[in-house]
Amino acid sequence: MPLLWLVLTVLALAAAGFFVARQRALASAGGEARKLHSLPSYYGFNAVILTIAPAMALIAIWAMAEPTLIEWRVSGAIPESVAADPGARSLIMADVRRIAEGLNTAVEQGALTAEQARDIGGNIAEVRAQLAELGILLGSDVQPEVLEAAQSYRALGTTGNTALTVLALLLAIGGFAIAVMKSDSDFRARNSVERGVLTILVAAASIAILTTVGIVLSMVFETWSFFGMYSWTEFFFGLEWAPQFHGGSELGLLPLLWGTLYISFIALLFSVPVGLFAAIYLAEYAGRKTRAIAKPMIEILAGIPTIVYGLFALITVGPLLRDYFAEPLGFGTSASSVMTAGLVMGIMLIPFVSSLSDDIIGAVPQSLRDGSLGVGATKSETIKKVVLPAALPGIVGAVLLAASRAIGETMIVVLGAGASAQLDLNPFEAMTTVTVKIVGQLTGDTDFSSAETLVAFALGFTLFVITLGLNVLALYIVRRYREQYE
Amino acid sequence: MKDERLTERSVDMKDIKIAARGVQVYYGDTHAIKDVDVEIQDKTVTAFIGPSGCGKSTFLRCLNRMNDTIDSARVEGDIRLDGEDIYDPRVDPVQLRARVGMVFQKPNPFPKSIYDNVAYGPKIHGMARNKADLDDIVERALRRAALWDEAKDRLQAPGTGLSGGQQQRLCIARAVATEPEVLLMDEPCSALDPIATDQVENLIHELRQNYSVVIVTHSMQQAARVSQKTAFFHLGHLVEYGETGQIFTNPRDTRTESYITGRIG
Amino acid sequence: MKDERLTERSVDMKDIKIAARGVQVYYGDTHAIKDVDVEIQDKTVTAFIGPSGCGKSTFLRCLNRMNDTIDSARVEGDIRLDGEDIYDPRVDPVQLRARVGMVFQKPNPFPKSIYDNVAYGPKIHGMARNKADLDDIVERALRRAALWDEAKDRLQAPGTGLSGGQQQRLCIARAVATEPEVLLMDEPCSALDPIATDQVENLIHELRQNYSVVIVTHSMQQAARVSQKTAFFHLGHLVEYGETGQIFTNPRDTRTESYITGRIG
Amino acid sequence: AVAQSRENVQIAGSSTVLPYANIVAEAFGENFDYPTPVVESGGSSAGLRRFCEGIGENTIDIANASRAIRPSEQEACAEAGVTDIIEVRIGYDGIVFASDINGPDFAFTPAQWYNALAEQVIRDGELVDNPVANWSEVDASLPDQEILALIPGTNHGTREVFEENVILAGCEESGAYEQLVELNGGDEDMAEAQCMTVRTDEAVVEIQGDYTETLNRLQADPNAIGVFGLAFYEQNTNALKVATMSGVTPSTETIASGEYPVSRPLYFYIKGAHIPVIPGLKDFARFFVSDPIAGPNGPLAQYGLVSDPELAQVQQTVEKEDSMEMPN
Amino acid sequence: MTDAQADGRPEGRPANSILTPTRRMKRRKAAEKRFKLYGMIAVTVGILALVFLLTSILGRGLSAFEQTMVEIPVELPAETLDPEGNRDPAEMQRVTTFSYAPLVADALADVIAAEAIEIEGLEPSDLGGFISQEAAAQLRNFVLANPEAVGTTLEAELLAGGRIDGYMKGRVTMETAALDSNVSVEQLRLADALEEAGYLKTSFNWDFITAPDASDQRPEAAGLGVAILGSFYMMIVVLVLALPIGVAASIYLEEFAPKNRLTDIIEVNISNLAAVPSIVFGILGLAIFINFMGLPQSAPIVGGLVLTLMTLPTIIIATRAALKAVPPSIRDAALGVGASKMQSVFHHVLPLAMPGILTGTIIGLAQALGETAPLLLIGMVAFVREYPDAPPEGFFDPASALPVQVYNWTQRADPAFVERASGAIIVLLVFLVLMNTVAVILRRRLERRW
Ligand SMILES: Nc1ncnc2c1ncn2[C@@H]1O[C@H](COP(=O)(O)OP(=O)(O)OP(=O)(O)O)[C@@H](O)[C@H]1O
Ligand SMILES: Nc1ncnc2c1ncn2[C@@H]1O[C@H](COP(=O)(O)OP(=O)(O)OP(=O)(O)O)[C@@H](O)[C@H]1O
Ligand SMILES: [Mg+2]
Ligand SMILES: [Mg+2]
Ligand SMILES: O=P([O-])([O-])[O-]
Repeated sequence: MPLLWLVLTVLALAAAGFFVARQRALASAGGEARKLHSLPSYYGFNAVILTIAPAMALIAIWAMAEPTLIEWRVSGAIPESVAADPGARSLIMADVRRIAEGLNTAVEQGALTAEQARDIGGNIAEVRAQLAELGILLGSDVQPEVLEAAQSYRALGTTGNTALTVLALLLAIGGFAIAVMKSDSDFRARNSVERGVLTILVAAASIAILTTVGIVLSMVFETWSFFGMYSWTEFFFGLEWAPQFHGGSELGLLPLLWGTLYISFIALLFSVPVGLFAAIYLAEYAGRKTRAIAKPMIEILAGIPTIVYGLFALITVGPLLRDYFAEPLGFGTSASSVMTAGLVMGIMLIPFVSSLSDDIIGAVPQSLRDGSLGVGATKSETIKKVVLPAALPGIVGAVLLAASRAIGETMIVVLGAGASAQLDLNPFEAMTTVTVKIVGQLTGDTDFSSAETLVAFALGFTLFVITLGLNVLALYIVRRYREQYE
Repeated sequence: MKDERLTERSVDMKDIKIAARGVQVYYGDTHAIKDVDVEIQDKTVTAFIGPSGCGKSTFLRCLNRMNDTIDSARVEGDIRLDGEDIYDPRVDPVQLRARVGMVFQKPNPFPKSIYDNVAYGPKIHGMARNKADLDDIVERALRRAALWDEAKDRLQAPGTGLSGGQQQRLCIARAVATEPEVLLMDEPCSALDPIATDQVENLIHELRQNYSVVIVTHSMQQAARVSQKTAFFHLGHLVEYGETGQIFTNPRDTRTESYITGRIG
Repeated sequence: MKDERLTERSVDMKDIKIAARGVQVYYGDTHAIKDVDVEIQDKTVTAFIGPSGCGKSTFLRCLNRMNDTIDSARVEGDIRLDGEDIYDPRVDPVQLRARVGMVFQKPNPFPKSIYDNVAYGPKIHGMARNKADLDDIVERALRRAALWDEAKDRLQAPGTGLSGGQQQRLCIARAVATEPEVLLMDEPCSALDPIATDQVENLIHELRQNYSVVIVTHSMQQAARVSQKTAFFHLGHLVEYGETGQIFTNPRDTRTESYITGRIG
Repeated sequence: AVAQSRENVQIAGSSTVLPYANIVAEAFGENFDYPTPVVESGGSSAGLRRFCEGIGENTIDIANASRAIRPSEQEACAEAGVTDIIEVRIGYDGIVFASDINGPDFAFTPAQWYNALAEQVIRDGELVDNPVANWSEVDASLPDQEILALIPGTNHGTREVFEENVILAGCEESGAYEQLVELNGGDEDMAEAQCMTVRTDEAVVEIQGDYTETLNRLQADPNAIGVFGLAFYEQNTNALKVATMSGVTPSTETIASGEYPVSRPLYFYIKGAHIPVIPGLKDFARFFVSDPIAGPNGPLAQYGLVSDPELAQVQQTVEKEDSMEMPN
Repeated sequence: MTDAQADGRPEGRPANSILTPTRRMKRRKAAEKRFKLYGMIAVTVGILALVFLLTSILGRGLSAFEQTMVEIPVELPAETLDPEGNRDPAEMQRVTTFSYAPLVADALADVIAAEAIEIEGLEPSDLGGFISQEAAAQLRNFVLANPEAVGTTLEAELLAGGRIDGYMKGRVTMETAALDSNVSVEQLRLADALEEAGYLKTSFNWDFITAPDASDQRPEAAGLGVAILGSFYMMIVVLVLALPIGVAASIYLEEFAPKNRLTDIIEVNISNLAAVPSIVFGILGLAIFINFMGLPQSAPIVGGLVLTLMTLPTIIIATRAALKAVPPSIRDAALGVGASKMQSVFHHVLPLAMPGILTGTIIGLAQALGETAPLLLIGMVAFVREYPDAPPEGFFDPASALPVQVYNWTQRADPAFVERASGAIIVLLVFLVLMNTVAVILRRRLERRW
């Protein structure tokens, strides 16, 4: 049965299960919902879960495992003479797969009958042409062994599909039956459904973990090979960043890291007070109308493409800061500077701080404000001493989000702060960040297997570890200073 | 109505701390307080009694403009503290509330330490020159609110981790720590055992020497014990206001009588 | 200690609904309930009395495992409902709480309409077949909690916009709407006027016909009026437990006597 | 796995080649039945990286590059099964030096650039930090203008050409190279490296982004001199003034003839294994290098590509699908 | 009333009047005013920044919504367009756009002759550049669709060249043209003359919104059709996946997860994901979705998945903060009437946390909508001219995205693309506002104080 039909059948079974189980449960209690352990619909949902979950799990696992298994079987059968080494074998397997899929498509589209497809081995030379006509990609001319393998691949696939259909339907029917049988007044359907929901919640939470694992995995090998080419001491403690095309590059992390921290710091120095004050104003002072307009407006700032901010930094803010601050104060003549990028990035980050904080401040119970106002505190005192501490976890979350965004930003830094890696205290000096260099080295022209490109992965990995440290710190702060209201 | 005027006049000899005339309060469209006139004397304990939902808390909150914080609430009429209109645009409600303190019906400790809860007001008003001063103030306030013994070993523990009655006393301590001229107490003893109640009543007596206290209570006994004047509210109206003794022994309005004798609620 | 055991023995003839043995509760390091044994009878009103902060609420919250929600709280000992250990890992606290309802010390209505506040429990327990059913249940609960007259015209208004006493009655209505077998009431009348109190006490009497009720109160009179059994707590100990009449007329422990006569708090 | 057969040619790589590839793709889509190829940008290196991920539908067919593929990259390709690679050189990209249109004229020599931008220069037989801050200090013939060079960042292929064809050439031309070799005791590599080390102070701004950034920076600071691709300059002649190099004005003709010294070849690479199976792939390649397109009068040249003088040979390569030799 | 007032007033003035602030009060009041002022300033700064950015975008980009067209009769000679003369589309297809291009120049020359326009120094080669190269393709498509039109004269509405268009919009002037190697002063004069004669007109540029991208030589033909579809598809994927997954994950972590080391690690991990540069998500997407799972390149499904992963931390952080802010007493109330933990969360806590969740969604989607870097590695930063199909197949077809179009256009050499890029930003912002409207309205309705 085609996968889609299989899935639809299972779903239909589940829908039936819902009503049957619900009905049975109600009947067992003589139609008195109160006598049931759980609400009737929980029995229904329980049946839905029991019907769907195992069958779908099987289908999913099957879908992932089957190709590997078949591949392993088929590739084992390819003679040594055709595929000498594992590399060649995998290439050939790619062909086998494509031919098999191609033949299947041909049958589906009616270009070939099932028998023709099975017997196609006879005219090998034509196979390729025929498949190409159907838009199936083949890398090299079809060898008889390969075609044979492809046929066995198809055969295995068909057998597998039948097995899957039978098994999945059995599971679905089994689940259905169990659920319906269990549906009587004593059965704890709600607990069962909630366990199911909890599983979903856990699965959702683990996606975040899997993402982390994925990120680590997708960088760790390249990072490893980078450290095979470049000494880690020089990377971590090097004070120079100067990649070269001809080797002899200096790939020191410190100037980049310094730039990252410096620019992010300035961006936060601007956006956190502005954002926080905006949030406070919107949540505590502004009228409902003002708030309803101002809040979404400020949120637009988060959606303006960063290139616009970058150009704003380059064309407007940079020269302004240079002419009115840096030059008169003797801080140098660079239009690109940490300050420029920091300020402009700060503008972009305002809504990250303001909107989230505004919601959290709004959620602090009114009774706390009353308590403070009642002893004669002014509104601002109330906010500073009572409301903000109570809203701390949310505010820290908002600031973290802003900081994260600052660390990950490229365009504004490139256009606002320049691209030269420097270690300097002067905020009117051009600097750059780790992220900029990650993007630069990844999209540049250096040999992609050289240290100069691979350093991007090492940078990404290092940044990952460093931000992890900062987050641990933030968690600690929240735990330490959180004031939990009732 | 006539007799109310009479009652009022009879108390005119003492200083009048708060004078309310024609006060109306609306919550959106609901008319919660209907044309209430009342005069609260200085150095006197005034009790507000009346069935649940009659508007006692609402009226109490008018006296220090706590109703300002409720969006839907609208207050009309004239309320004067020492002759000054507290709803005058020039009045800063903050300064008003510093002079007219409040204990809320639902205990609402800050999610801070017990110490900080009490020290909060004095700190804001600059009442302590130094830490030792502040410690003194906190201790005195907690003692007056009869919480010191239970709290002294856990001053740094959060106020929200106290029992219901302890929280109530903490809120009393918080309010008296700022030494307001008028203290509005909304059922301050509702969660207290008789002994603690007694101690709080003593505190009220003590406060009366210098300040005026308005207390909302459901206990007639308590009203009789602590107050000199009693106001009886019913369905948003001030039905009767007068000397406590007179109200309890010889009410002029039948509704008052019914309430006191337990016939209407 | 000895006499407590005796007291218990004397009541063994009636069905025992909840039996607690050697209950200890800790909040972090604080030992809030110290080795309490108590047996709560079916179809009986049991009053918990004791000075503020003695552990009444804490113990009450053990009986339907509401302490589970306080991170720092740790409960030890054995509590049985109809002979089943409620702290058994196999026990579903949800089911337990459906059978053992609770009115909290601080009124905590949902920020929803009055109707929804009351209807919530019946809805999740499948008590109503249809809307009309539900309306009936809500009306009945509000009537029993003496709130119907005040609330009937504003069922869709938010429960948080009620007066303190009204909120308290709303929470009572919410609790009785689900018809629990045991109802734990933590100072259910603290914000109520005498009439409303009377109505709630009537409700308690009525509930006693079929269920058992545990009530925390600071009013000796109330305890005497409504309860058949009284437990006196002091500093985390259960000092004395017995027939209400006996406790109030002839307490065995001097602390009980002192408290009842108003000498310790 | 989702099995869907891909119909369009998929191209990725150099942002320098991108506009040419776009132009060809568009014309190809207009004139053939095949769907218009998808052309991604992202840089030569990223393009080749994707190219070398393997063969199959979910890999690209063509990688654009503004430099030749490196042997190590070819190895990586081969490891992933991409052995059959056809290299197609489409022409040259001239690199010009341009300044604000309202500024003075510049006529440069490589030696002047070397003297202006070298990190360290020889003064009195010793290596010192480059002291010059004004073009007139470099050479009296140059205008009196602060040195502010907007040069491509170190991740950019143009930078490599700039360093080799301008800075290193200037170093040799000015005689500094020999002196450096001497100073370094005959170490030529060292001398070369020293030649090509560009200063990092305020006189130099490295451009990480693209030419648009350079253009914007030029407008923000009139003293600046930018390093551009010829095509980019051609589209902005109303805002830019181009400098001569060793007396030669850059143009497609002077570059094609080799007179103008700073240019680099542009390529694309075809995955041989995909030719028979991706519809239109070969036609596209053929179309790309055909005379009406890539010839000296075609749209590519019009846009600024320096047409390959050996175009006929390139056409042959495409026609015969001649694969590159594998490096050993 | 006045009576009572007189009576009620105590004899001496009170120690401190509430009408006259004490010195300390003045100070506190000043502090209060300052505090409020800071708030106002902060909001103003935000709004001013927005207004400034918007005006600069609008100023540069609005003109992209107008387009200059040339309306001239074009002869479609049979000898060039259908040399065999049997109107067989297959044969006619062999005639490329290169053969159509001269027709356009000829048509223009005819008009000049007919109108007796005389412009000194106008070269024949100037005529070719006057009209967009797109015109040849337009004509060819028309002819292939209507083979019978060959041999007739077509009243064609053709795109004017980019620089001519710029001249009509004031971007190009006689002065710049004099320096510009791509346009001549004579061409501009011709434009003036043609406009006077009514051949040149400017109209609303629907093509900008519907047409696909065009190559670097045809800024006047470049449109956002494919990009809008691509962004739309991606946002559907993001919304459908990120919001439920993010909320579910937050609920688990905040309400159900045992509080232990492991959940601490998870918590830190998620905040940390927010700090991962977006391009790294591109690396991840390439590795997992394309290389491992075999999904196609340049496809909105992959883009959507990558952006989902990128947006998740934002939504999770916002949602968790909002869940944390719901007072525990509400949970207690629900548990007290016998609701399960799950019910208390879904019935009470979640609705109350909704405003915060929506804020997270708004910000997360804004970020996702404007992001280019991760798309770079999965092939979506691309020149795509074919429209993706309708969903669900369309999710797997190549497409570009609005920020990608902005990014690409800002990199192009022809200054006409600056206008297009700004126009694309306007479209992107409109898209953003439309997308957020529901969330904003919903949030406003759900906001509730307790
Ligand atoms: N969440 C908590 N964390 C720490 N300590 C607590 C917490 N809740 C209560 N306590 C302490 O435990 C003791 C018993 O508290 P409990 O609330 O049970 O008192 P109670 O008898 O109900 O008093 P009241 O009549 O005032 O409500 C008190 O000392 C109180 O301070
Ligand atoms: N925020 C509010 N919004 C709308 N109506 C309100 C609000 N607060 C109180 N009310 C209504 O106003 C009336 C008076 O309420 P108030 O709180 O003053 O009563 P109360 O006398 O204090 O009662 P209790 O003794 O129960 O506390 C009641 O009917 C109440 O429902
Ligand atoms: Mg009240
Ligand atoms: Mg209690
Ligand atoms: O993008 P490039 O590789 O041409 O610099």
